[in-house]
Amino acid sequence: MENYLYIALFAPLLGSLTAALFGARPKTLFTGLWTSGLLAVSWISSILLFLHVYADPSANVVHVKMMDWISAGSLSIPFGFVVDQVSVTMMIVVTTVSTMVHVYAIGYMSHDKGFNRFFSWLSAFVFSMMILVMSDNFAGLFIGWEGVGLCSWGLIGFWYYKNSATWAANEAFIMNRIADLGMLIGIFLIYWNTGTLQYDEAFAAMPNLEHTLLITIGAFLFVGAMGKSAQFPLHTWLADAMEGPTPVSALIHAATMVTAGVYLVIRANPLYDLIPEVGYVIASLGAFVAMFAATMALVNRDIKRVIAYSTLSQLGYMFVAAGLGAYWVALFHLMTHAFFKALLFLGAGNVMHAMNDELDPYKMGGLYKVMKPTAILMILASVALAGIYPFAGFFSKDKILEVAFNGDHYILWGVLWITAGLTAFYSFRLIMLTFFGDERYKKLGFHPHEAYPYMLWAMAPLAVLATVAGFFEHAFIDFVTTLLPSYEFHTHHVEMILIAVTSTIALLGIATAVIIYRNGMLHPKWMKNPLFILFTNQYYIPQFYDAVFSKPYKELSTIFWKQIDMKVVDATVDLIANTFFNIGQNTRGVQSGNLSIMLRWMALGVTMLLTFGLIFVAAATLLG
Amino acid sequence: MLTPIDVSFDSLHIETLIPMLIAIGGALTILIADLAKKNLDKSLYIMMTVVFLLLDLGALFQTDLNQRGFFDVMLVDGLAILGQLIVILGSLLFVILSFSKKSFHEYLYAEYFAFYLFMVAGFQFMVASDNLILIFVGLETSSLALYTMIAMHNRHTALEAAVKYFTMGALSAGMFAFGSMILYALSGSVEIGKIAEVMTAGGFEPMALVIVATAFMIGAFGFKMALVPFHTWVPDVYEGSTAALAGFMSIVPKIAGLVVTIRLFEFLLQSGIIWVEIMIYALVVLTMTLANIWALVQDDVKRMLAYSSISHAGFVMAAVLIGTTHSNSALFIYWFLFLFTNLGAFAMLWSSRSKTTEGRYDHTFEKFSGLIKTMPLAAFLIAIFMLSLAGVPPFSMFFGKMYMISSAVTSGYMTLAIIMALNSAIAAYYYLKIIFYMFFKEPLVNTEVDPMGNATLSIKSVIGVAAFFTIFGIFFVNPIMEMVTYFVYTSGY
Amino acid sequence: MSEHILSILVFFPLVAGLLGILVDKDSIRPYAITVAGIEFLLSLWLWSEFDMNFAGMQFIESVPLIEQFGISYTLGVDGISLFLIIMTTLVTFISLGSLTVTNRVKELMITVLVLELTMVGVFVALDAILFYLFWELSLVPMLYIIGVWGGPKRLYAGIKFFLYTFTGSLIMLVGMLYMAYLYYQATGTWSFSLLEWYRLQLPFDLQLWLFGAFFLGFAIKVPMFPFHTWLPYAHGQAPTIGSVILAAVLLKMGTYGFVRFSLPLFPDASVAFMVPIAVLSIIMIIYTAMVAYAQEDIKQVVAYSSVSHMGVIILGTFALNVEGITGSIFLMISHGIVSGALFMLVGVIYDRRHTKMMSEFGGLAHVMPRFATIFGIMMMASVGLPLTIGFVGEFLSLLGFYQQSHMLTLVAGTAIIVGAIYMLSAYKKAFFGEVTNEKNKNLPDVNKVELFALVPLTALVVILGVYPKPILEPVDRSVTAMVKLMHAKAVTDDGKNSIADVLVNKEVK
Amino acid sequence: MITLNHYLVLSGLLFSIGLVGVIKRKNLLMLFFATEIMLNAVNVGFAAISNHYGDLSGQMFAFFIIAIAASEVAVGLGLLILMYKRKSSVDLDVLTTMKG
Repeated sequence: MENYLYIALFAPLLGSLTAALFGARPKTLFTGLWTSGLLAVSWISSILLFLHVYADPSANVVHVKMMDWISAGSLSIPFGFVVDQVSVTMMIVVTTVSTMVHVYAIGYMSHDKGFNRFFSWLSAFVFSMMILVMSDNFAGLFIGWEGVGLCSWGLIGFWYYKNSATWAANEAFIMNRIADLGMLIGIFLIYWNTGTLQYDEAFAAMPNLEHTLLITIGAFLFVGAMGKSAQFPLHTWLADAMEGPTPVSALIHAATMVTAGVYLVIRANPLYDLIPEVGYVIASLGAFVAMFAATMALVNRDIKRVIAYSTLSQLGYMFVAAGLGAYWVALFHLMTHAFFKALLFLGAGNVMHAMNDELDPYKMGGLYKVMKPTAILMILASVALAGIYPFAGFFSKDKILEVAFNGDHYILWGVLWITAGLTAFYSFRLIMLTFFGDERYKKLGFHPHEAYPYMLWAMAPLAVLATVAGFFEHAFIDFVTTLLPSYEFHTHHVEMILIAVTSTIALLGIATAVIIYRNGMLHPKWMKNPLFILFTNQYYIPQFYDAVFSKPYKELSTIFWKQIDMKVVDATVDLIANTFFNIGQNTRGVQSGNLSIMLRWMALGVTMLLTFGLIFVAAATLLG
Repeated sequence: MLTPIDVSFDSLHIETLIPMLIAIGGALTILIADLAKKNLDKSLYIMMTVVFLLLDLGALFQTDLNQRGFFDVMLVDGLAILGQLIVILGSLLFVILSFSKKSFHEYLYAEYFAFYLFMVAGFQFMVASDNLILIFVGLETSSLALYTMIAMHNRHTALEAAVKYFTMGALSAGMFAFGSMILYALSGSVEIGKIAEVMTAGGFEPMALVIVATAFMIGAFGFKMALVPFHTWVPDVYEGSTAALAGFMSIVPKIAGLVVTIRLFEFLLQSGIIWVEIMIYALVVLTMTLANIWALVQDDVKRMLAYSSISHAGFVMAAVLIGTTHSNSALFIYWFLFLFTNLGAFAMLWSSRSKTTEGRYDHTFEKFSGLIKTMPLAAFLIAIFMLSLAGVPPFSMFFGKMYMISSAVTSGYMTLAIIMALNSAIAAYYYLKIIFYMFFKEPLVNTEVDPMGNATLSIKSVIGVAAFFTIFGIFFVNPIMEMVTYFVYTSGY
Repeated sequence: MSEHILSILVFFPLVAGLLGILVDKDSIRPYAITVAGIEFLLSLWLWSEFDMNFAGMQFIESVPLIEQFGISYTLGVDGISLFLIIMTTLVTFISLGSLTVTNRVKELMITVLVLELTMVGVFVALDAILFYLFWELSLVPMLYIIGVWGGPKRLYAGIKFFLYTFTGSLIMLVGMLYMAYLYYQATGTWSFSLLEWYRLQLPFDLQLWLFGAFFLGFAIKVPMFPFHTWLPYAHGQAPTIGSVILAAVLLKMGTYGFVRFSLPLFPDASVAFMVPIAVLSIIMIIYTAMVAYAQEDIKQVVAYSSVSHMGVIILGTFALNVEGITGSIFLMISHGIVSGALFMLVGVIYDRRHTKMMSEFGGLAHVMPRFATIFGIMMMASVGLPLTIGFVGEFLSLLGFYQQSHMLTLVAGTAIIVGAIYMLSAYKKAFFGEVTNEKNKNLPDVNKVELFALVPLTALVVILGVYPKPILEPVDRSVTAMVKLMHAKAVTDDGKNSIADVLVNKEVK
Repeated sequence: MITLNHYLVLSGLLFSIGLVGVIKRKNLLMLFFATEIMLNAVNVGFAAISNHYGDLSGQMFAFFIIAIAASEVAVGLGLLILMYKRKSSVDLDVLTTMKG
């Protein structure tokens, strides 16, 4: 089994490196196929591993130590990998989605100069993601953590000649770094208090630590999670990250990387079980973000950004579940969401292609006619997202609401409930604007066309999963709860009611969307609405960050350089040096060259000596 | 009433006089030779001087340690030996520089070399006696000879230098005489040893007079060793005289002065009159620092070196202040190493001396710009000597500085040690200045300065010797250190 | 033969360099490169001969120089210095190999070889005065490199570099002499031998003073804020090879000095000064990082970035525990490689365009993809991305210091943020965007010679990032021994507590 | 009755006069005179003291001083003449080419 593990892990790396060799060359289809193929291999071995673990979850956990990495003093970090219920689930999610995305991308990127570079980066990302989920210690996790950060930097800024793209890339990287600092501190705390970074040993040691310490650890780790999962206030980068090619958005910024934060919380469940109060904070933040993001999604005029916000809000859902201790629910939603959200993004990709990279749905409409399959796939995904029975989203999302209710956190439940409505609304707003209503694109002279069939075929499996994944719920529970704490529901009596309520609001949302956007765009008068303006400007947060952090930082830096470093620190040094020199210049006249002056100096010298002597004697006699 | 004293010859220990007598004899021989046949070539005189100095050196090695002689006015202790050693060695090496390619006025006269030997004898007397009379005689003999030699370099600057030096010398002689008079009045003796005994017995009373005497003595020797503010003659005299002679003056007269100073101030510093210590401390610091600062702004290398040698003198004067065996040994080690480095530096200047100078200076910095292009070896040699003066290891001077500072540290003069260190840092600037000109600037165009124009084989070989000891000094420090420490220790300082 | 390996290692470059004077100036290049290569091989040989399981000094040679005063020619190497030596020889070799200077090549090559003597000497010297000797002597060739092949303001830069460091080290010399005197008082014999000094247990107040004296010498060399201002000038004016060696090796002398002298000699003082120094290094980290962010000249960005990284190294050193110190030493090596490479990369574009202004560039990723890739890797190593060489040291240093102070580490940790900021923005300015400047339209990508220099370094950056063990292990062993010594020597309770005894530390686990 | 102190005071006074002369005089010749006065002041002192102690070395010193003074004058006058030949003046202020 170990070999499968290594195959699953290193196949993507191999692909990435091979593609990198061709990096600078013009497009060679080979790289696309090769990387996709290797990912398929990785996917298969993940499946095999899954089956292996599934066979006997308690016994068959694969745990290998490849080699030592860092060891200094009492610290020793190996490259260790563990394939247990959680990581194998993640592996399957990651490999599945990424394989599909790779195949899809072969078509999507076919006309791009950086074709090979793209696949190199993309596979590199998968590799980092695999490390992230498979590592058996925090340091290894951190490797993946930074690795995915790097790859997302490279992929967001893939079109490096676009200023906006590179800007977004840097923003993403730096924001993640801010969070990573928190993560790093968390790791330090764990090391100095438990003496190890291995999950099992560390978690084993934690119950003996005092509570406040645990809280700090949990908090710092979560800061790390917030960065990767783009939780408020570190959320702005995700929307901007849409500058990257759409497959990237699908894979990284919807399905996998952004869920790393959730994965961390799930992975660290023994820790968070000990500190429910932190969990509650996480849940509340999650709920807030869910709603907060949804509101922005309501009005945005950029397909991808809408989907990005929806991702954000779904992540909020996951955090609610994870925070409230329903780890398997979180994981479950993570999985289902990965499928339908990836699907949604890929669909959006098709639309973009059709509209040659036009993103504003207000310029589309009625595309259903020209690109039926895409439309169907996207509708399917949106339904799943909206959480309509029997689609995947329904099962996972309902569970989350139920958890919130079950924990007597009615406010959270309420927030999530409303958000469910909003979700349904914005997803169908998108559908309506894009595929139905009058064909506004005609006037703008677009000639949309459907994407290559194999791209659609690549989407198909996701579509299937998005549809049926929900039905595996119980199998899933049984499987993962052998590792994760099982979560007791005592709300069976109201279960049905809850479901009904939720579904209703979802349907309502859909209905409103359909009605409002039935024929064409939103009525202009709505756009005067202050709320609308607030939402469209993303609550003015980006502007705020720019004004409060970016600009001052730059100005301060310049001041430090020009004023402090040059005019104070350095000037002082020069001043000291020049003082001596100037003293010399001004006093060299002492050497007047006139003999009698010189003689006087001598006489003066002796006289001074004598005077001092006199004073001394006087002093000596007076003082005795 | 006075009773006649009868003296047995062998109680005179005449052998203590032999080295000086050789020198004097040499001088006379040269004069006679000159009488016998006019305008013989200078090479003859130079070689005669060399020979006699060698004899002198040999005789020095014959004298055995710690004995008095010649009515007990001679005192051949460790300091005397070391002092004479440096004096003779220095004179020996510097006289060879007279083999200049260009002919200079003074070398045409036999008297020049006769004076040279008389001067050496004078210095030897200075260091080899603790009798104020003899010291005075030696001092004046040497000084008067020196004045004349400077004047013989037939230029108005030379004359000016001589007059200045002479007049101030006369003043300092007066001071010395007055100082010793008061010491005599206090102790009834003119032998430093006895003076020390008597005064220590009398508890240095009356303090006022002691202080006055000390003040005048500081004045006198401050002049000799060029401590600020008695230093004013140095830059002018160096500038006025040839590089060869200037280099000589930076080494030999100073060591003579230093030895006497050690003898004289050793007990005064022990006197318990803090005033003495404070004053010398102040002088040391002033001398080191101010001289350095003035050296920063010089436009002429020789003049710069003049100031630098002042600050070096201040540096070693610290040893006198500290007054331990460690420090006194450090003083001599320092001076041994300084002898070779400075010899090299001035010899390089001397080799670049041209007969006529446009403007005031012989050795402007510009003259050396781009030397690395025209004469790499010369440039590197100068650079090495300068770095050594700056105290950059592994060049010899570093170890002198190091041992000196360590002597300060070991006797608790922390501040002084730090000041010394910082001064070395300041000094580095002006030593680097010439290096910068030589290596980093472009050569002057349409100028016929020939940096080795005045050098002959013998001068070059002297430079070679200097360079050798400067570069590989590290290997000679240990023997020198052992010898010096032995001598200083046995003579009880 | 192998018992004199260190002497050979030290003096081979000098001798060969001086012989190089006889070589014709057109064919000096291969000669010098060969010499440097042999030197590098020698250092590898040293590594192969080195006993990994022995923590103490190895290959000790000792010849008395000035017996009277206890100065001896004593060389020795342990885990701490071993890799600094190898790094030195490697960097010298590579920078010589990729030399692009054309005027007065012969002088330059010989100067660099002489410089190599001093650099290796500093790392192997076990006698304080010998150490000081090499330490000071290293200034001269460096000054020469800056002064002859430097930019327009080279004289100013050179004099500043020389005098500043010279002053600092003179104070250090006073400290050394006092240290020797204390040893003399204790034992009645003079000695400057480091191993002898290690046996000395000093009273607290003396430690403070001596630490101060040594601190000045090292801090200026490192350079620590606020003594750092000579560095931008030196880098700004020095030719590429000068900057490479300066950043890669000369700065490490300072940090090495801290590890070799300050810590084991004055454990309590190190504890006492820990917080102030940590604060200084935090200022270095953040402040200089911000200054770097403000730069318009890409070489200055790299220059300031080294100051910022040195801050992390100092922090790790003063963690005073095995993790931190090991980390800082590893970081010295990694920073040597990375900053060296970065300066070479800057040199590459400078050779092509004769400007270092970022505003002149932009879109280079388009015209020079290979170059951009290598630069990117180095940049990522410099911002400390895991699996690159930069991460290991930074991680360990911060981890180590966290034991001493949580808050300070939290602040210092911003290094990973601010570092990313200036590096990424610089990279964006130079490499991303459209190719606006006509002159950049058809710049040639990196050529063979440059690849010769850059590829090995890039390889090292990754290999050692993935598998640092071969270096970490011996370093760790020697550092452990050193920390034990420090704990044993500490006289104050504060010292005893802050320098955890290693064994105790192990039991925690 | 004239005691030793009177002699010392006298010698002190003479010396100071000499010193003042050295400082004030611009004429080289006068300068030499001044130095001579100083030396002779010392001689007076030495003679008196040696008499007071009944010890000859003081007087010996005095003799030596006289001898040295003579030779000094010889050299001094030589320089003086040389100077007058060149500068046709014996005023100190003409000797200021070297300064700084």
